Amino acid sequence: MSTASKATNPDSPLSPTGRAMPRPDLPPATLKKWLREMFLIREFEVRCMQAYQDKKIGGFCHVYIGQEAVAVGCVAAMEPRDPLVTAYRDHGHALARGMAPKYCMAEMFGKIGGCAKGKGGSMHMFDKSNNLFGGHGIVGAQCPLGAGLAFATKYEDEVISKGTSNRVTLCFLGDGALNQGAFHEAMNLAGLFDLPVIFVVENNGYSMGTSIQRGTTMGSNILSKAIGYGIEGVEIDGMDIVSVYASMKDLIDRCRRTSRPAMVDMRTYRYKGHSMSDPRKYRTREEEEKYEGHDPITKLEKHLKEAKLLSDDEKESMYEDVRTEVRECVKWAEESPVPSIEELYHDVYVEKWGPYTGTTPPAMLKEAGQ
Amino acid sequence: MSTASKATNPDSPLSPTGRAMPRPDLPPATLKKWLREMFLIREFEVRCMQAYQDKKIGGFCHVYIGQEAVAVGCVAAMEPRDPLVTAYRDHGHALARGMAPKYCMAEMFGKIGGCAKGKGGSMHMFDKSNNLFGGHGIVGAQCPLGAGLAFATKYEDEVISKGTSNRVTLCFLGDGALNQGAFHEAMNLAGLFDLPVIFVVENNGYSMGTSIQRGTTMGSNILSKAIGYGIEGVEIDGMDIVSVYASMKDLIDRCRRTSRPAMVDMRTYRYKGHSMSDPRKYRTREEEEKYEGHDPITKLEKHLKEAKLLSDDEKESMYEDVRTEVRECVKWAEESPVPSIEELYHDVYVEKWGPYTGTTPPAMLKEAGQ
Amino acid sequence: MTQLHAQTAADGEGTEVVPMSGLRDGAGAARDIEFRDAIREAMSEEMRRDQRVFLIGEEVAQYNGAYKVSRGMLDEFGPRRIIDTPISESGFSGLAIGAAMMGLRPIVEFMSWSFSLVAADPILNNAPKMLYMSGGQFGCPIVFRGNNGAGGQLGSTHSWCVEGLFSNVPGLKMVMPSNPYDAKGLMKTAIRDDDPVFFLESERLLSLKGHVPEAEYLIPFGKAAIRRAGTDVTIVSWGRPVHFCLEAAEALATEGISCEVIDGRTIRPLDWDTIYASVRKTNCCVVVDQSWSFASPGAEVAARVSLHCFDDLDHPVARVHSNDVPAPYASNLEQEMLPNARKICEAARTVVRRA
Amino acid sequence: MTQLHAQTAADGEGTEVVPMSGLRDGAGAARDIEFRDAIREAMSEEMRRDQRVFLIGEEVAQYNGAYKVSRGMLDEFGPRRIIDTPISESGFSGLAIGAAMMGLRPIVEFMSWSFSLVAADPILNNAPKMLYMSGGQFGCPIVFRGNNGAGGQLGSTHSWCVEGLFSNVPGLKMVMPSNPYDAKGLMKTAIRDDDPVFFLESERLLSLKGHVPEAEYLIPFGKAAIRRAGTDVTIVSWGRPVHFCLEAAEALATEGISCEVIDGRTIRPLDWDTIYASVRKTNCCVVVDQSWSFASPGAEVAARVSLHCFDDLDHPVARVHSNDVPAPYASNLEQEMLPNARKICEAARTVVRRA
Ligand SMILES: Cc1ncc(C[n+]2csc(CCOP(=O)(O)OP(=O)(O)O)c2C)c(N)n1
Ligand SMILES: Cc1ncc(C[n+]2csc(CCOP(=O)(O)OP(=O)(O)O)c2C)c(N)n1
Ligand SMILES: [Mg+2]
Ligand SMILES: [Mg+2]
Repeated sequence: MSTASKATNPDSPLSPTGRAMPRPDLPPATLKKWLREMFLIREFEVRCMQAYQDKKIGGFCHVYIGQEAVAVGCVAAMEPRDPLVTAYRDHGHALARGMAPKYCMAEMFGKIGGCAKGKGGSMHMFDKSNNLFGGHGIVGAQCPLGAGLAFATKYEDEVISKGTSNRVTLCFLGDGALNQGAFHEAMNLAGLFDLPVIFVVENNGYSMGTSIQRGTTMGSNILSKAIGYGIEGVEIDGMDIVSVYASMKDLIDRCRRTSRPAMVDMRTYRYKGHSMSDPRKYRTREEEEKYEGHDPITKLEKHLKEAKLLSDDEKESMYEDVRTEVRECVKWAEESPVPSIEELYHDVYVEKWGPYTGTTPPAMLKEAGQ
Repeated sequence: MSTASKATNPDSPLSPTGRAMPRPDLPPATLKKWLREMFLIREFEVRCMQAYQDKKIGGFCHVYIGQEAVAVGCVAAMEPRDPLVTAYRDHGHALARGMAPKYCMAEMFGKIGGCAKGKGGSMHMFDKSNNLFGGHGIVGAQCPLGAGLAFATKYEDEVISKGTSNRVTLCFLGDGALNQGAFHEAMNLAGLFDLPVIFVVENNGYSMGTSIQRGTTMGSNILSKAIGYGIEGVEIDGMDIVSVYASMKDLIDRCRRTSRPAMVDMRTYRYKGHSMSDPRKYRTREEEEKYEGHDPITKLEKHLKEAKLLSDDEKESMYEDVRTEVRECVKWAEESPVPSIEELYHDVYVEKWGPYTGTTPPAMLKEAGQ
Repeated sequence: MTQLHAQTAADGEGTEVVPMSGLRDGAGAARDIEFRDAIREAMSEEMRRDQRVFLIGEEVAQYNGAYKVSRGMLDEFGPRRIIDTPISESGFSGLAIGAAMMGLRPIVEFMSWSFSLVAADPILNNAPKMLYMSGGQFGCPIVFRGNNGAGGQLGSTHSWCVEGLFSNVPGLKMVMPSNPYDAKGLMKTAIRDDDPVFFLESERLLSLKGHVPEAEYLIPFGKAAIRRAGTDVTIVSWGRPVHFCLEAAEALATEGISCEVIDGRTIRPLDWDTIYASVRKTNCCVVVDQSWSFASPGAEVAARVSLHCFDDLDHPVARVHSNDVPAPYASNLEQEMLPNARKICEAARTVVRRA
Repeated sequence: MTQLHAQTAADGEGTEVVPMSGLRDGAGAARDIEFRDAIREAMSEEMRRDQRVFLIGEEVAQYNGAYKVSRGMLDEFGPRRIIDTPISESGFSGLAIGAAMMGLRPIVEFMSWSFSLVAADPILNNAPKMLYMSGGQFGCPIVFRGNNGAGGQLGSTHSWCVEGLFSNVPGLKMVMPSNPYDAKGLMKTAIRDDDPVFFLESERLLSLKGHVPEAEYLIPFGKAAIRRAGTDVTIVSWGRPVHFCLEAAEALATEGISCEVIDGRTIRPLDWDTIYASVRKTNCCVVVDQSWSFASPGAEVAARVSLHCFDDLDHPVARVHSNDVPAPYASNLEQEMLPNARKICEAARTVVRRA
């Protein structure tokens, strides 16, 4: 697969390969579940944008609209025990990984009910019970962390439990992160130490206003960067959830067996601006429309409908369901209290000393039964 | 050349390709000059090691013995106006670039006569009059600087003088520096901006006690790392000064024409330890002997002798000459006074303010008629 | 310029009282522009007079700057002098330093100083030490600039006050303007300076408007401005917190406490003479520094004032800093963490009461 | 352990007088080992009792450590727990932080803290903030250790005193031992600590021998040691300069000046109670800190002592630092730059004279 996929459209990273979907062996229930999860993320992000306009959310807010198939498809291909770490465009990963939307929303509202008690914000979503290791704001910084998560799972097997849990770590990064030294050092370490980590480049073609060709050498074939580390590279159509799932499943299974790292050129597109304050002057409406034509949600909807697996009514009630869920999570977030001022000196150190008051996990974990 | 050379011995970076020397078109005088320069460096380094044992030199001291053909051959292929920057194993580059040995030695003796008034030491050799931009102690740090020197020469041509000086920058690094983020970022920037810089990796197979295979993915084919930046890679036998000169000349000429960066896998070997305190337990005596069999100085000597271009007497008197020169430079360094305590607050800022007393160039530059 | 600084860094006499509000040049009418425009004007004017000056950073060209500081500069100066980079702070900082060694005069924009941590080695190990290590052969005339400090709910990775880390390092200069007038005058000085300058802006201030005269002017480094004259307590600060100090001074005036507010303008060099002279008059001192307290510029002020005004102080120097915790995202926590007028008033009252 | 620190960080009572020379346990005979051996013993003992602990860094395994601190550890613990890395400080620091988030307890060796500048982002933005940013979900039990400070003629790129940069940052702890006994006891505490610890060693001290008992012991953080009791002046320091302080105290004794030398041992937390108690007794204070003066830990001590001992001080706190210049290579310049007994004596005389 890797070699094959490496060959395909070396020209533009923006044109999705549009493989035919779906694979027969996928039960309709699964496809419907994915559709719901993707729609949940989109609906959630739409509400985030509104809340941001209403000044309910502060700081930076980067939405995932257009890239839903990536998080949902990748997580579907992982096991719950597999660690996941990502960058600051992380709402989709948090929801796909199973964080209840209310904790995610409350975090952005800066409330105590948030996954990080309102201390992290949009860019820093963490969920220990779902093996989500953040949400990291510094471009590229999560790459060495991802290598470290994989190092730890391997160390656990080889040194501590002498077991074979063979967990696989997924480390997501944007195409812009390719140009950070941290990515380079992480790739080399992963290759040297045979770390079971897959670096999934969510290649949406832009880092803020900079197209990949302007910022990244070999921008039309970023998998060429994997060669110098002796790491396998795989290109995947990130606008087609079945391709994402199928290809990632193969790759993750292989990584679980071989404990060899891999790099994925996940072709996708961000429909909205980089953040809430981006007029997108750097790209054409035509280009945007082209990708809207490849919308991962519409695509799956269409298939399910054609395959007579999902009636319009069924779909509508499912979506209505989701809308209600998201409306309620917004309400919950609004009603959650702001953190008490005592929280300032809490969670700075595990240990209590001087003015520091130790640490306690967020309510989310207890409610998740941890 | 590049493609061909990329193909050759992908197994070990340590086995010099041993091309036949020399090319007919090189005048005997040139070859003899190179022999003298290489021998000067070696003799100089031998004296450094003695001086270090005698505690005349402090701090770290990394000698260049075994790699002489690289600096001498590369500098021969450059023009004096071309900028050069390197790492901390820099005595060879300083001498090859034309720094009088006495300034280099005095620097290590911590004397005011040193190229940096004794403030920089062994790892930080600078010579403005010879376009030597250091001598840098932090592994990999010189790579972005090298890209910047090339950026500046190009900017000078395109923005300021509207000229076509087309200077080419040589940026030397050790194989260990391949694993620093700074190298990665510099390569990407050089490729993106079409910078006329050549990254010459002095691949001696080790970073301290770590063989390249242990520290660097694709260690047996480091040019594979150039592919991901769309940069040409060239392998050169660094133990054969004619190969170094010929290949670098082609490469530099091409870079001058095209303003495209390149990366060189310069196969060489360090005969001595990493620094003065290295027992070299990490490699075999056999391996060392193998490379001593490829000694760049002996090799050139042998050729000149066989070609009847250099008699034993001529050689001996040339070497005696060099020995005297180096003895005298040691004497000069010893007699040069230590910097006055006032130097402490000098050269911190160009501008005089507070306790800071401004700056003045070292005597070396004036004597060099700058 | 250079002579100028040397003098002003040395002599502390006749420090002008320049209220923020009244930064008018005697003649010309008010010309209120935003902080970001003031910085752009400074960069553009210097780029017109010196071809060696260029601007490099993420999104500075085609995007017109993430915070629109460089808006329009690509159109005027073209892509050779207004240069977009990949997200490679370490790489393009080092590149610019190499260019400076060759005699160019780069302006490096960090979208945020928080991102300069990935470039700590080139900006701390190369730029401020090149001159020394080369024994006077290679200077490094370069300006690093960008947003610094918390206040925008960006969370702890994006809210660094790098003055708390970097002001410790000799070989660099550090500037922290509080208003558009200073921003322009200090930026022009920074660009002409032959030494590396760390220029710390605040995203919170970029839209602040203030009078900036048409006529060219430069503001020397090491010369503080007295923002408000007073007799009871000296409040020393720089950058954004100066506004909180003035707010506090207003409030305290109603309580009959007269504050003298000193805006340091530059941290390296810091105008000690003006600070000491004021404290010798008021016998009380509060230092307001937005960075964390431990080993901060504020600690330096407290230490030196305690030393040089030992017999003048009626009360120990009081310090107002950000609380000693990572910057939280939640607005209520972040506001509580930062220095503010309330905290400054409390500090001022203690030192004055005791007097 | 954790309770222990909490207490000791809080109460300053009964701070033991432990002269360097006499670090003997009442019973057992002297067992003098080198500083490097003490650190290795601490690491090895902790690795035996806790499989989650591992050592990672450049040349730590096959080469036995660039400075032989980890000599023999590869043989005992094997390549899975003693891990050689490429020259990728940012990469392996970040890797270790990721591993710590998973519950492992990494010890990261920087061959020199000077090289930590290329890893500034992971060690400052990730390790000390992970717990806060994740709202208490992910702690970061990790130790970063290596040589710190000048003195070996390594020039300005290799002579950083990172305490001047990093001690400003909340979320981390900072340790700076002055002798083998402390090095071992503090390292064991650091490894068991649940928070990130920056452990600063000195290449100049690695061969220093001192008594280290066979029996296991731990030294809590935030608990200073009085190295020499005295009545005229309190000299506060930590790490290598403590030896210069004792040298100075010897000399000053012959002049009839009685010095109390306090070895802070840890900078974060610093044992303020012990320092204040001593100054309240001697009424004079000198702080000796090898980092540059501006915004340094020494500035913090001067500022806080001036605040908390305002009525006790007969003379302003004197400070001895490295001169405010990049570290020069030349031996005579470097020695002049560093704190030394001569400078400390001069400082002590001024503060005492005035008394
Ligand atoms: C080291 C660093 N530099 C700059 C930034 C500012 N920044 C945040 S996101 C971003 C663009 C990243 O683009 P990409 O990696 O492609 O991710 P995407 O936004 O497309 O998801 C930049 C420059 C940062 N957060 N960290
Ligand atoms: C960032 C950084 N990390 C570690 C070191 C310590 N160090 C100095 S030289 C060296 C090995 C470099 O090997 P290589 O790049 O191959 O150069 P060579 O010694 O072979 O010439 C190391 C690890 C350093 N100077 N800088
Ligand atoms: Mg992108
Ligand atoms: Mg090498």
